[in-house]
Parts: sequence; structure tokens; C-alpha cells
Amino acid sequence: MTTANDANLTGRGYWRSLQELAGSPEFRRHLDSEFPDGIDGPAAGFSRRRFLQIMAASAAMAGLTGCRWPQERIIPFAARPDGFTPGKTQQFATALELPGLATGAALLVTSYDGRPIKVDGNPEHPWSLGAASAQMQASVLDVWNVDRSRSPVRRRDNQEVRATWNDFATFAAGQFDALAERDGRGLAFLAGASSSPTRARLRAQLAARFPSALWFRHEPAGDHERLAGAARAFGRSYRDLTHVEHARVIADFDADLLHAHPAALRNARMFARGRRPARDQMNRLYVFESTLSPTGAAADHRIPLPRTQISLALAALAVEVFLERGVALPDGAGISRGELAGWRDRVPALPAIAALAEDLAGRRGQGLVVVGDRQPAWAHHLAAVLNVALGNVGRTVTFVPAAAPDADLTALVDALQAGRIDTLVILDGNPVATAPADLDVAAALARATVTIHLADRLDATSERCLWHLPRAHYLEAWGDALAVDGSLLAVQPLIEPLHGGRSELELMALLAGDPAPRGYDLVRTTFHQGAGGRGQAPAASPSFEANWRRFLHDGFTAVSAAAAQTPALTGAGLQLAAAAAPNYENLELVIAPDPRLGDGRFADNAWLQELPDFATKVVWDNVAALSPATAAALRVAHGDLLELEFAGQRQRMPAYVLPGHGAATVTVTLGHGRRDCGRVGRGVGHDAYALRVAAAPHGGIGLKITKTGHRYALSCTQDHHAIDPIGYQERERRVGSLVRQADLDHYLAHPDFVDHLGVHHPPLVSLWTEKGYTGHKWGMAIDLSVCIGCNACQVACQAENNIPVVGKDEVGRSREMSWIRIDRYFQGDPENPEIAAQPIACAHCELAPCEQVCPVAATVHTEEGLNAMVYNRCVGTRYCANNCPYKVRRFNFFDNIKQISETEKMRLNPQVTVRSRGVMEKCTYCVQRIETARIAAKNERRPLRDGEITPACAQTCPTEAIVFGDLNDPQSRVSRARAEKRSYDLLAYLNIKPRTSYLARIRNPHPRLASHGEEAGRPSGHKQTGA
Amino acid sequence: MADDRSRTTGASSDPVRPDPASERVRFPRWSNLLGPATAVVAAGGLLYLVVLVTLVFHPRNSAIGYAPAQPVPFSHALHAGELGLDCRYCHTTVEHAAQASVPTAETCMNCHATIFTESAKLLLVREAHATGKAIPWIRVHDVPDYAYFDHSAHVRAGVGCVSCHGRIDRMTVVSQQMPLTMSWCLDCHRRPEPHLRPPDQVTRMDWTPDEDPSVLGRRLRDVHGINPSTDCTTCHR
Amino acid sequence: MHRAIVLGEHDNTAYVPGRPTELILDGHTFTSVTDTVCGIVETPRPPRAWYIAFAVTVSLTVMLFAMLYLLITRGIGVWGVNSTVGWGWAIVNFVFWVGIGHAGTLISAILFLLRQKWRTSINRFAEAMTIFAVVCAGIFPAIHVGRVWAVHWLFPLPNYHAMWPNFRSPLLWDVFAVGTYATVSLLFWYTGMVPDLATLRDRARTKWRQIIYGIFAIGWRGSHRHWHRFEKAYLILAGLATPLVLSVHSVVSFDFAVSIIPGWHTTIFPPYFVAGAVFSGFAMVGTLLVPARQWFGLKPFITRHHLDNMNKIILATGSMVGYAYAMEFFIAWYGGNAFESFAFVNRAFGPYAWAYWIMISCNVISPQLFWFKRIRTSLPAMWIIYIFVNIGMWFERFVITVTSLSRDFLPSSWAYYKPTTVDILTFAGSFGLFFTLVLLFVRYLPMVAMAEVKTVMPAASAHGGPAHPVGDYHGDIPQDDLDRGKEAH
Amino acid sequence: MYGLVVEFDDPRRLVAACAKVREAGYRRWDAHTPFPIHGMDAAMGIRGTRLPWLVLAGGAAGLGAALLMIWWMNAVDYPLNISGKPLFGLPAAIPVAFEMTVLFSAFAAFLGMWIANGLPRLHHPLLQHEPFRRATSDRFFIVIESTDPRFDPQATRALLASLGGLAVTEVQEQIHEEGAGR
Repeated sequence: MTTANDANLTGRGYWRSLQELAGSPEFRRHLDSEFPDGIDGPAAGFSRRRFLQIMAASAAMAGLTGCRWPQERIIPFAARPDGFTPGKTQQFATALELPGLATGAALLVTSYDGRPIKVDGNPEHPWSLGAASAQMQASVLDVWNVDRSRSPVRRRDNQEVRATWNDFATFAAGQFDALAERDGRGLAFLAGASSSPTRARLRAQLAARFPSALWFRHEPAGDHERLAGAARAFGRSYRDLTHVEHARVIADFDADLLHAHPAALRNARMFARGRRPARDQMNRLYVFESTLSPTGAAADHRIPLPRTQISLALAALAVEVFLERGVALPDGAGISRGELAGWRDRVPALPAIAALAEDLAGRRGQGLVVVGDRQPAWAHHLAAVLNVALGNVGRTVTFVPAAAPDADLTALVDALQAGRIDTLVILDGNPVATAPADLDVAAALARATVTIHLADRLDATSERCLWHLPRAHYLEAWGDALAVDGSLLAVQPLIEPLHGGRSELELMALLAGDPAPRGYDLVRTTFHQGAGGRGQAPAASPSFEANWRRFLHDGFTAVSAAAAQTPALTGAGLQLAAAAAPNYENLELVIAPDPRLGDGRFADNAWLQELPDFATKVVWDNVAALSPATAAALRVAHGDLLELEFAGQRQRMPAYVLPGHGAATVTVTLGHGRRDCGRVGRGVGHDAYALRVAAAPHGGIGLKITKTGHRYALSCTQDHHAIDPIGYQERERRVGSLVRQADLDHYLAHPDFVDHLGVHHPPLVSLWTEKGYTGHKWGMAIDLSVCIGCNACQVACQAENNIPVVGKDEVGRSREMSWIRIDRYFQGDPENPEIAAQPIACAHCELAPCEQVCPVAATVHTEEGLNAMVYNRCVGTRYCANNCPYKVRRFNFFDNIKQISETEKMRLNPQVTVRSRGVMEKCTYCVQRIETARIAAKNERRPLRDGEITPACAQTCPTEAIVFGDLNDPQSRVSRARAEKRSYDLLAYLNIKPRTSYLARIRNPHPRLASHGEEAGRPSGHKQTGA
Repeated sequence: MADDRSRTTGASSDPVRPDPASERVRFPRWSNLLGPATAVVAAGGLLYLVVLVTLVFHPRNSAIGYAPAQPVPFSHALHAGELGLDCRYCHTTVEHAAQASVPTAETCMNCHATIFTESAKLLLVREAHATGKAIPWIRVHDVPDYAYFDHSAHVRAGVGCVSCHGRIDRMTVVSQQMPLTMSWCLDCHRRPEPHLRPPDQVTRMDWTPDEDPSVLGRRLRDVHGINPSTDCTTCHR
Repeated sequence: MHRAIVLGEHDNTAYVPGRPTELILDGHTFTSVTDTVCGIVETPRPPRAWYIAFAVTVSLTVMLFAMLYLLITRGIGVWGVNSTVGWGWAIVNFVFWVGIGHAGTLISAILFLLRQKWRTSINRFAEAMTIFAVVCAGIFPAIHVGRVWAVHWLFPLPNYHAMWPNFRSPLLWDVFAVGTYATVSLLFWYTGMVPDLATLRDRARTKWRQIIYGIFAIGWRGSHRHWHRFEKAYLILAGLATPLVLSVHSVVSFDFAVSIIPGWHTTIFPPYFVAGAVFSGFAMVGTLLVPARQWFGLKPFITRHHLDNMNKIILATGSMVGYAYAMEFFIAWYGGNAFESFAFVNRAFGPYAWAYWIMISCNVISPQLFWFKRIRTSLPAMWIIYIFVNIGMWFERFVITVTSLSRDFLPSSWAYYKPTTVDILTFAGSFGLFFTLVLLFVRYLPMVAMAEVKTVMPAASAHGGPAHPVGDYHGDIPQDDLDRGKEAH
Repeated sequence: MYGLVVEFDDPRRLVAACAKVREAGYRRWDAHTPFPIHGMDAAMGIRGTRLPWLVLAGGAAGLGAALLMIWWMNAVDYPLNISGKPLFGLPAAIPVAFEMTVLFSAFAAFLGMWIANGLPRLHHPLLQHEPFRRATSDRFFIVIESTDPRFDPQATRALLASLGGLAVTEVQEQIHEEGAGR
């Protein structure tokens, strides 16, 4: 049933009600655009939900007919499903496997009238804890992308011919029966990494039907090294499972433990819980990395190194630990003290290593050494040895068995070239676009007679395959996956496939000979054979149905703690592969998946494209990042268009001078510059695959840089323009008072240090008697100690509040729309600076400067102290934005909502008004959630409970840095947070009384190490810097 | 040279002689009325404008009485009036959701499976029930999309259906009875007493308090702690 | 008696003790005054220059409206403003034009109350310019809002949202201040013009001129019983307009001063804005008068003495503005607020330094040249300085509005503002509108207040000697005036 | 006939003449000049106008209206918590109050003056009197209306002639149209 709210999905309803509009040009433009070419996609395969969407849309689009405002239709169900209340959101548990990680994340998806509109973490699941990464949350947008492929496509003499699944079924029947005749000789499958048990089961079935079929795996950003390392250490491939809650000393070697790691969400949460600023209660984080990651920013000690030198730093640690600290080598270490001694002169000498060794050795069983996927296998092996030796295994780290990776793309290409394959089924991925540049997949594909590609878009690979099959989005299909801890996750659809796509599982089942596979049955069967119903036939076991229902309801079945394994070392030999350090003549290239777009699978996602990169704050682009010293040495300026040459491959990229980047190292990120994706991502940024070679997938030494002489315009949400000396000095001077921080010792000595970092001002008094707030008094506290700047809150806010995407040019003009932004400041030594992240959103000041200047009272205070922004009253003078000291107000310079397709409008949150052109908008503390909760409480005649209301940003924050609640309730979490000594208000001297306050950042450096950027931490005297 | 001109004319004391060519225009006597006339017209026009805006263009006139023909000629007068069905029999979610929700074809068929099974009027309903293809009703009470109204909040507080929808039980074709303007909403949010009734009486169309409604209203307010807010965020999100 | 001759013009700028300066030269009589001033309006065809100028200004005006159409159909985004710098050229232009609109009323009202006889020659022109400037100014606040179609919400009109405007907002004060200023200036201008319209009516040759001027002259007969009330009303209007002049730009300055933005939040703004407004207003009057007196033979009325006086005022106000700039800096430093002091350092040496130094050189340095009488009385020199002042004052508003916003409290949101073509063309268009109105004015209305000029002519005094401006009742007349009055006869 | 008119070309003579006419005890008479002449009020015996009081009243009305409006709209009808400020604060009300005071007084002065002068009046016998055309340029006139109690065609004409003007002429009520309409 559609409602008034549905109509505002189009944002138009918002206008109609303004009688004044009738004459405006706006109105006329609507008339033109009033009758769009209906809903994208075929109307075939009507399901109830599908029907609803179409009716909803058409209702929304029922044009401006008649002089009254337009007629809206009410479309009731013919038969309403149980427990479904029209206009109320429902939540379903499901899961998503992020590219390359082969581990599922447990999710909770919000659905409105059958339309998935928001993705959150599953709070029940121990490895998600209600948090969700930016990518996970943005994945909902892909369902509604208009450039998804609409039907199977068959290629006949280079003509794309639309076909149907039936056509394919008939074709497949003939083709694969024939293959089955000859045991599947010449048949090969190419798939991505996946943990799905059902996929494993179906693969077994396929293997049974085609015994000699070949399997290959392609993951541009895979974890081969990790698995290989574990295999060497323990004799079989494992994934290490980190238990940060037990760790007091964390050594992160290029692992980005809190952000890009498979267990990042729980790691971040546990890391944060271990940061209580009290004696002996704070963990200590050492990070060795080449480019700047959120983990690095959160570290107590961050040591920027070229990627190739990081494993050597690890070796140095081993030397220090075993030789200097006298830690015994464990059995099966695979190396002797003598051999270790031989490493001494081959490893770098770093002061941090000694301190780290001391900490680790001093805290047996409370340390944690993790190594990243881009480090060589031997480093993973060595890390395992260290963890065993330090007694960490079983406490801070356990191991989960993982399937050994199949042969990789290189092997496939060889096989194809050798003509050993005539039928290739590509279940996942886009090898043509994402293969190393020196691997000609396209040509190889041509060697096979039958190539079948299952993909969500007609991409570069599809164009070279005989068959393209539309792939169902994970929110449209049944499936399952294993979480990082090995627990079974349910993947269940929230909506029928919009474009008749099918899942990987269904395709596999089809090829395995099942004429009409249903995802539901496939998963159910797996569940029945596994966790669910111990082998008995479903009918036979009464408990099964219950288990199954419970499984779908919870979204997962927990694993027993016993499942955590602590395998023994095999004693396989440890070889140190020392690499020469790069220098300015011989630079090092680092190729990493993009923190936002991953390996490129999210390239068509507008939210992620416009999400500022954590370090560079660049949107709609990727860059070649290098440190200031390197840039100076190479005479490269910020924004120069560079020509990168590596291993005979060339690519142009803009230079970004990034403080704290590894020396003589250049980092580029994958996933950008795709030519074969939809409208959103096509040609955005620069394709880093062009620099990749199979031999060195993560780059290496030997990069050459030449300046093209061209400049390149980057759009950043911060430092919009090259900063002049005056501005630079001022910024340096202010940061200390904006982001207040201190080392633990200093904090314990001077708990009130925050008060000495702001402007010294006379007592703040108002000229009038201020309004008291009885009843609720909403407020927020943000703990800078634990905010790692992962951007999750920004995407959560975007999804919850229908925040438009404006594109590269507009951001370049400083017109980004995000309600919450994460300010990132560098301080101190440009080569290894302090990095501070500070989330900023409307602080709902009690004496809000924005309100008094609005001539039409469009922004006013509520009785609970919210700074309400009334869009339908706003005339758009922008005075409020000018007068906002935090600059958190956002203005609709154009009619942003008209930019997005009718289909995408289906995912807008009907609880939030869609803002039209010419009105101001800003963070509302998610007032829609407050009102919904309030009404619920009122209807039940009970008071609101603390924690009952959670804004989207707080809900998704992996580190619980954001706390929201009632300041009048002394027991509420937010009140307790604000009661802390280190709580301070930003720009307090203005006497605006913000409702959002910050908890100063407390760092826990090793006492013997002079903490870098210490001037930021230790207030030298009472300097008057800003507020 | 401009200078010269001024000097010469300046020097000549030759006065301006009325040019015989131009006969002097004489304004007739009635032209003296032009002044007062303009004043009257201006004042009158202003008044007219005010009347136009405040009375004629007011939603009271544009919105009230809006009664579109529905795809199915359902008569509330018959069902709610004569048969005395309770509102909640069909509008099932009104007490616990924002939307009262229009009944499903199933609901209709609960009765019409057995009575008037052949009626042509019910064709669409039977079809909907059979095919699952819903009936596209036309919305009558349509508040702007940026105004968020919650039925449950009002019904639980004891605001009678009549207060906003009028005597539905007398309508063969449903029509809008109230302006549904912001000021109209505010009136009740500021003085809810006259519209409050015991929650169990909410759906009674013909209910009248046996005491002074405002007195009862005040009591109900105290009992249920009803204090409607006039904060913007109460309705606008 | 002999007079110094400069450029073939009588130089009446010399101060001769004991003898008031002659304000009307070339022995003009009442008749010749009427002939000269009315002659301009009555010539069947104006000089070709007028047509050319008119064609240019009209096309600029058309462009202005084209830009407004673009703005209203596409959105504020067609301008250069962004989330950090929410106000750009639109507001700059608004303040600029309002400022220009100050000279007229100042000349008519304040100089009137100060018994400055010399004002009579230029006040009509200046008042006209005021009205037109305010018209141009009025456009910008209206169109700079995001939803023009809702702009009437700024007025306290009854509505069924039951909502009222917020009277705490300086923008609302603006609505009232500028509205009142425009209205009162118009009344003042029209009142003063009625007797001259009557003159035109009575001289009119053609039927339609008689009818149209007749209607606007509302039957003025020069009855002295009317003159009596007329003078009183005029005096009162002058008395009202004087505080109004001061209030308008004070209120405009509140838009900035009442905010909390460093560089805006300054108590010196009201006086500083008013001085600046007078400064720019006189510059604009001069810019127009110097050519006008040349082309329309008004040199005997708008004499070098008049221009000299105006230049002195420009020198005075220019110095005030310069003092204000200095004082801003001093207070920023002395106040000890880090944000405030940075705002000013940033103005002078930050990304917008170029604008700041243009402002300083045009507003502070160039008018100082008026200390030299040679420059003060040289037509080309003063005209060039007028132009500089106009430019400088526009940049002052730009500097205040944009630099303060572009770098306020949080360095993370600092941004640079660049105008778009639309911004530029809109501003150019507003000049088109302004000059179109000016050209129409000089073509169809008396440029000099004849009735007032006549009162300051020697022949006008009942006691002989130069009479006193309208409204001046009991000023006693120095002896030698009487003598000169006699010798004139 | 509307009245008798004498024309002058010199303001000084006019002033003297006016004094004489006044001494002669006429009431319905007037002087017409292209510009206000100093000393005429005394010569003609014009009493000060009460216009200032009207303006004062206008100003008071404006001030009252403004304050009342602001207080009622922001503090009574829909009180909103804006920046935690008082619902009605005099300082914030001053600018608008001031402007409305000025606006109302200006209208009072403007309208009051014209209405008191009986203008606009497009039709008037004098405006049809040919010589009178120069009354707005360079000539000065004294008019004695025939409706004045002391008016006597001969005596009045004699008096006017004695004033040293240029010429004494008659002004007709109507030039064309229905001859003597009254």
C-alpha cells in the first residue's frame, strides 16, 4: 500500500503542497518530467513485491492532474501477509560476502513495503555487533542501480542478442549433457573466493557430474599469501582469528586491523573497549604500514615504511624478541637462533621495534602480531611463530580452517592457451578487466568455444563471452556464508530479482542438472545436512523446521568456542626474503584495493564514489599517493598528472602529496577507471590494473615516474584549495584546540588538561535568562580516543536521511551534501605526523547561531532542544549556514533529487522528507527515529528508555565512538560520557552551548619512545589557540 | 557650446509665450474626482485581495468536499452506518501504526464470499481476491508529503475519528470534511480538550459526552498525560 | 567684478571672506533658469549620444533579466556560492547599490537641515540616483534566496500555516529598512518635484505632455498658502529622512555585525558602513554629474564650487573609511581573539589579498589626493577618482562578505569562492538597469530643482540679496548681502 | 467670474502688495509664485500649520503597530524557541519599530500636506487663465476671488491696479463648456 510518504519518494509531493509553486518554472519542469518512461526493467515475472514497487512508483508519478494537488492512489494488498503492517519497516537478517575476503558479514536489512532501503550490522552476531562498514551499507544502493543487466544475452557473430533463461536452459542442457558424456573434459569453472557451504556442496555435485572439470579462482585482492603462510606454519591453510579484546599490545604489520581486515568490525569494537584512559587499562597499538590507513591513524606508534620493508621490520621484531628479550623459540619454529642471528644485519634498526619487543615479551599471551594480505607468505609464517612463542595463540589469536585456494588466473590462461578448455563457466568476477596487465585474458577467452559469464552487468568479460547471464544481487537471492569465526550465516532475499537475475548457486545447480533450481531449497538442503537437522529428512525431524526458522530469524547459527583451533607449528623452514629498500631513483609501487571501491565491484556505487577517502579526502577519483619528502625529491607537486611506469606497464595518475606516507613509495588503488561499468563509475578515476603484473600483484621496487606537465583537478572535501603559508600556520595552531589530545601519563597527571587548550575567556553569561529543558534533553558525545575515521557513519547517515549525491564537479565547488563529515588533520612532522579524525555534524547548539538569523523561522528549537530544520518553511537565504561556526549546514544548490532514477528513488527512506532545490538541510539527530520511538512509547504509555533511540551514525559506529541520549537522565550513557573530565565542547567560547561534545583523544605511547607529534598532545603552557 | 546656449537663453528675458499651435489642455471639472477615486480604488483593491487570499483561495474551499469516485462504489453509510461495523474491522492497523491502512480484498471477501456474491459492484473485489491484483483506491485525505501524521498516536490519545474525518458513517461517497491545513492541526494541538474522548469511544461516530466536553477533555488530558506538542519536528522530519 | 577663469569656466571655488559664494553663475534670471532646465526635457530629440547610451543600457538590462531567468529556473547553483561561502556577489551587489543610494537622501535631507544652499543644484539628480540605486539593490535580496516563489514569507502576512516571520533576524530588519528607505526617498523626491512638474505642464507644447505632466503635477498652482504647508512637509520629510539614511546602512551592516563570523562580528560596522555608503554615493553622483553638466549645459548651476564641496565630503568620508579599516585591525589585535585576528591577517595576506589591496588603494589612498585643490577642482582628475572609489567600495563589500566566510572557525571547511559568468553578467546587468533609469530621468524629468534653485538666486529675496533655501525662515541676512542686493538693481 | 488677478515680475513688489491686500481686509485671496518667497507668511498673515502634530500621531501609530505586531506574532500567537532567546526582546524589535515609525510619519506628512492643500485638483479656473501659465516659471500673481465678502468688481480692480503690478485681468470660472457654472 502506498502512502503520502511514498509519494515523496519522488520529492515532488513536497512541492505540490506549496500553492505558491503553481506559477514557478520549477512547476513547469515537473510537468515535462511528469510522465517518465515508467519503471526500468521488464514487468515480467510479477511478484507481489514487484507489483508493489511498480504501483508505488506509478502512484508517486501520477502526474499533476487537476487543480487540486495530484491524485494519489492507495494500493492495498489483495491479501496481507501475517505480521506485516503497511508503512512500518521490517528487518530481515542476511549476510554479505565482501570481495576477496571469503568471509561473510552478518547484516540486518531494513525493508519498507517490500523494498530494502538500509543495511546495518546484525547486532546479535558476535563478529558484527551491529556495526557495518561503508561498503556493506552502500551495497543496498546496487540493488536499485539502473545499469544492471536486464536479461541473458547470447552472442552470435558479435551481435548481442537478448535471450531468456529458458533459452539458456535449453542450450545448457545440450551443452552440459554432452560434457557430462565425456566426464566434463574441457570444462572449467572460474569463481571468486567464497565461504558458502552450499556453493561447496554444489561444487561437489558438479565435480561428481564432471569429474575432470577444472576449477580456478580469481580474486584481484585475495588472501593467498595469508593462507600460504598459514599452510607453511601449520601444514594446512588457516585464517587467523584475532581476539583483540584480550590483546594489550597489538603489532599491526600492514594489516589495517581495524578497517580492511576480515574481522575489522569486531576488532575495532574490542580495540575501542580496550582504550579506557586509565592506568593499565589501555591497550597499545603499533602500526607498520606504507600508506595511511585508519588503523595507522588510531595507532599509538605509527611507523611508515615502504611495503617491502614491513616484513623486514617483522623480522627485526623476531630478532629482538628471540635474541634480545630471550624469548624461547617454540617447537617447530622452523628456524634456529643461529639463523636468526644471521638476520641481524639484514633487517632495519627501528627504535619502535625495541619498544614493541619489550611490550610483547613483557605481556605474554596479551600481545597480538598480525600481518596483512599484501605481505609475503613467510611474514605470515613468522607472525604465527611469534604468536606461538609469545603465548598469544589460543588467547589473542585462534585459527579457523580455510579451503586451500584453487589454481589462479594465470593457470587458467595457460590452460586456455593450451587449448585444454573449450567450455568455461565464469561464476563471478570480471577477469578481463581485473586481470594483471600482462595477462591477456581476452585473447585466452577467445580460445574457448563456449564461455558463460554470470555477472550483474554487461562488463568487459561479458562482452567476450558467448553467454552473459544476469546475476541476482545478494539482497535478491538465497544463499549462505561462513562468518570469520566460522559460524553459518543466512543470505536471504528481501525482494524478488528486479531484472530476473539468478544467483551463482542457482546457476551451479542448473549446470549440475537440476532443471528448475530454487535458491531457497538449495540453502535449506545444505542447512539440513549441516547445522540444522543432523541428516534426517526434514519431515522426519520436528526440530528441523524450528531450527531453520530460527536460523532465518537470527541470520546465523553460532559456533561453539571449541571450534577455535590452536594448531601446532610444523617446523617448516623459515626463509627471510630480504628486499632492497627503495630509493628516489628506484621507487616502490604499492597496489592496494581501494578502501571504498574494493577491487572495482563497487565502482558503480555513487555513495562510495562520493565518500571521501579516509586519508586523502578525495572523491570520485583515485590518486598516486606519495610522501612530501618523496614529492620534493622528485620535484612533484600536488595535483601533477604523473606517468607511472612499472614492469613495462604504464598508467597516468594524479599525484597526491600525503603526509605520513612511506618514503620513496607510491601507492595506487585498484577499482577505479573502469570503462565497463554503469553510468556512475564509468571512466571515473584511473585504472591501476594497468600497472599490475602477475609476478608482482601488489607492486614492488622499480617504479619510474615522469611528469606529463599536465595538472589534474582533484575534488576533495577538505583542503579544497592549495593552502597558503598563512592558512597553513593558522591550521597548525588551531588543530590542538579543535582536536584536543594528550598522552595517557599527561592525562592522568592533569585530568583537566582539555580546559587549558581552548580560548581563555571570561565566564560565559547570556544577556537573558536562558531556557531550561525539563523532560528529555537530547545530546551526543563523540569519543575521539576511539574514532578511527572509517566513514561508516557517513554512509549510514546518507542512507538513513536520503542525502543526495552531487558528483565530482559540485564537490569540487565545496558543495558536498554529507550531514556528518570526518575532519582529518595532520600535525607535526610531515613525514610521520599525528593524524586526528574528528566527526562533525550539527551540534544542536542550545543558543544556536543559525536560528536567530533565519528570517522565516525555518530553523528553531524544539522543547527537547533539537535544532529543527523545517524544509518546507525554508526559503533558502543561506544565512544560517553562514552563521554556523561548524559549517555543517548543507544547501540544495540544484534539484538533486531529480538527478536520480525513478528506480533508485524506490530506496529512499520514506520517514525522511526529500529536500528539493533551494532549501537548507542538516543533521537532525535522526529526528524521525526519535519521533517513532516517542510515539511507540506513548502508545504503550511508558517512558522512553536510554538507548531506545539511536541515530544512524551511532548505530553503525564500529567503535561505539558516538553516543546519543538524554542529558537530563544522569544515568544515560551520554550523560556519563559528558561527565568525564576529558569532555569538551568545540568552540565553547562562542557560548553557543553545543549539545554534541567531544571526549579528548588519549594516546598510550611507550614511555621510552618520544611520542611523535607530541606538541599536539602536551599543551605547552596556556597558549591561546582557538576554542 | 552648451554653455553658450544657456547663456543666450539666460540673457534673453523673452518670456514663454503659449504656442498658438498648442491649445491649452483643460482638465474637466470631474477630473478633480480622480484623486479621491484613486484612493478609493487602491483601498478597495487591497481589501479585495485580502478577501481573495483569506477566504476564496483558502484550502477550506479548495479541499473540503473533495469526493472522488472510487473504483469500487463502497458505501461507508451502509457498512459503518446501517450495519454499524466498527472502523477497526477494516482499518486494522489504525491503533498501532501511522497508517490506518485500507482493507485488503480478503477482508471484503470475509463477508462477500457469502453475501452479494454475484453483485457487479463487487467485480473488482472478487477479481482482486482471485488474481491478487490490488484495487487502486483514490486517496481522499491527503496531507502534504512533508507532514507526517500518525494515526496510532491520535487514536490512542483518544481523538475521535470524527474529529478529522467527519460523519463517515453518513457518507455514501467519502468526502473530505476538514481543511487539513497546518493552522487547523495547530488549533487542536494547542487546545485538544474539545476533541478528546475515552479511548474506547474513539470510533463511535455519534458519541457525545454527557458532560461539558472541555471539562471531560481536561480530565482525560490529566489522566492520560496528553500534551500535544507544537514543535515543528512533531510533524515535519 | 572680475573672476578667475579655469578652462573657460568661472572658478567660484575661491573663498572670499565676507562674501558668500555665488551658486548660480552667468547672471541667470528666473526665466533663463526655467528655459535652461526645461529646455533639456523639451528638446524634440536628445543628442545622439543619448540614443547610443540608451541602446547599450537597455541591452544590458535585458541580459540582467535573462540571467535572473536562468537563476530561477536552474537554481542558486548557477552562482559561485558554496557551502562555506553562502553569500557571494548577490549580497555584495546588494550592499554596494544600497550604499550608492545614500548620497541622494543625504544631500537632500542632511545638507538641507544644515542649510547648505549649494545642495539645491544637485539634490534632484542625487535623489533620482538614490531611487534607481535602491531599485537595483532591491533585486538582489529577493533573488538570492533559494526559493524565490516563497520569498513573500519574509513579510508578516497572515497565512494558513499560522507562521510568522522571525523578527530577530537582521534579514527581516533589512526588509523593513530598505522598504522604508525606498518609500520615503520616493515620497521625498516626488514631493520636491511637483512644482517643477507644474512648470513643465505649463510650458508644455503638446497635448499629451500637458496631460501627463498635468496629472503628475496634481494641479499645483504655486499658491503661497500651499507653499507654506509644502515647506513644512518638506522640512519634516527631511527631518525623517536624516535618521533614516543613518539607519538603513546600519541595519544592512547588522546582517554582518549580528552574526558570529570573525570579520563580521564587529561593533564598528554601523558607522563604518554609513560613512562608506555616503562615500560611494557621492562618488557615484559625481560620476554622473560631471558628464551631465557638460552635456546639458548645467555648468552655471552645477558649478565647480558644488563639485569642490562634494569632493571635500568624499575626502572626509574616505578618511573615515580608512580610519575604520585601521581600527578593525587594531581591535582584532587588541581584542586578543585568535580567530578574529586571523580573519584580518587573512584578509590582507591570505588568498584574497589582491581584493583587499585593491580596496585599500581605491578607497583610502585615491581620495587623499583631494587634499590638493588642483586635483579637487580638476574635472578629469576628480572623475577618475570617482571611478576608483566606486570600484574600491564594491571591493570593500566583497572583502567583508567573502573573505570572512571563506575562512572561519574550522580549517576543515575553509573554501575558496569563485564567481561564475552568471554572477558577473548579473552584476553588469544591474548597471544596465541603473543607467537605463538614469537616462530616462534626464530625458523626461527636470534634472535641477528649478523652484529651489530660484530661491537661492539674488533676485529671489524679498529684502534683496540671495534668499535662503526653502524652509530657512529666520536666518538673518548680513548687511553686505543687502547692499549687493541693491546694487543688483 | 472666478476672480481678479494682478501679475508681478518682481518678488519684492509682490510682498509689499500682499501686505496691502491683507490690510484691505480681504480673506478669500492668495498669492501664486514659482517658488516660496521669504517673508510672505508675515505679509499674508498665514498662521502656522498643524501638520507636525499629524506627523507625530503617524509616528506614534507606526511605533505602536510595530511593537504590537512583533510581540503578538513572535511571543503570543506562535511562540517559538529561537536560539534560546526571549520570545520578545526589545533590542531585537528596535530596528523594525524604528523603520515603521519613520514610514508612518512620512506617509502622514506626505498625504497630510497634499490633502490639506486640497490637491490633487487638476481642474481649476486659474489653470485655464492664459497669463497664469508663467506663475510656475517667472511671474508672481495675486488673486482675489469673487466670492470674498468684500469683493467689488470696481473697488477690487482699483486696489489691484494700485499695487504696481503689470496688468490686472479677470479669471473666468469656465472658459468653454456651460458658461457660468457654480
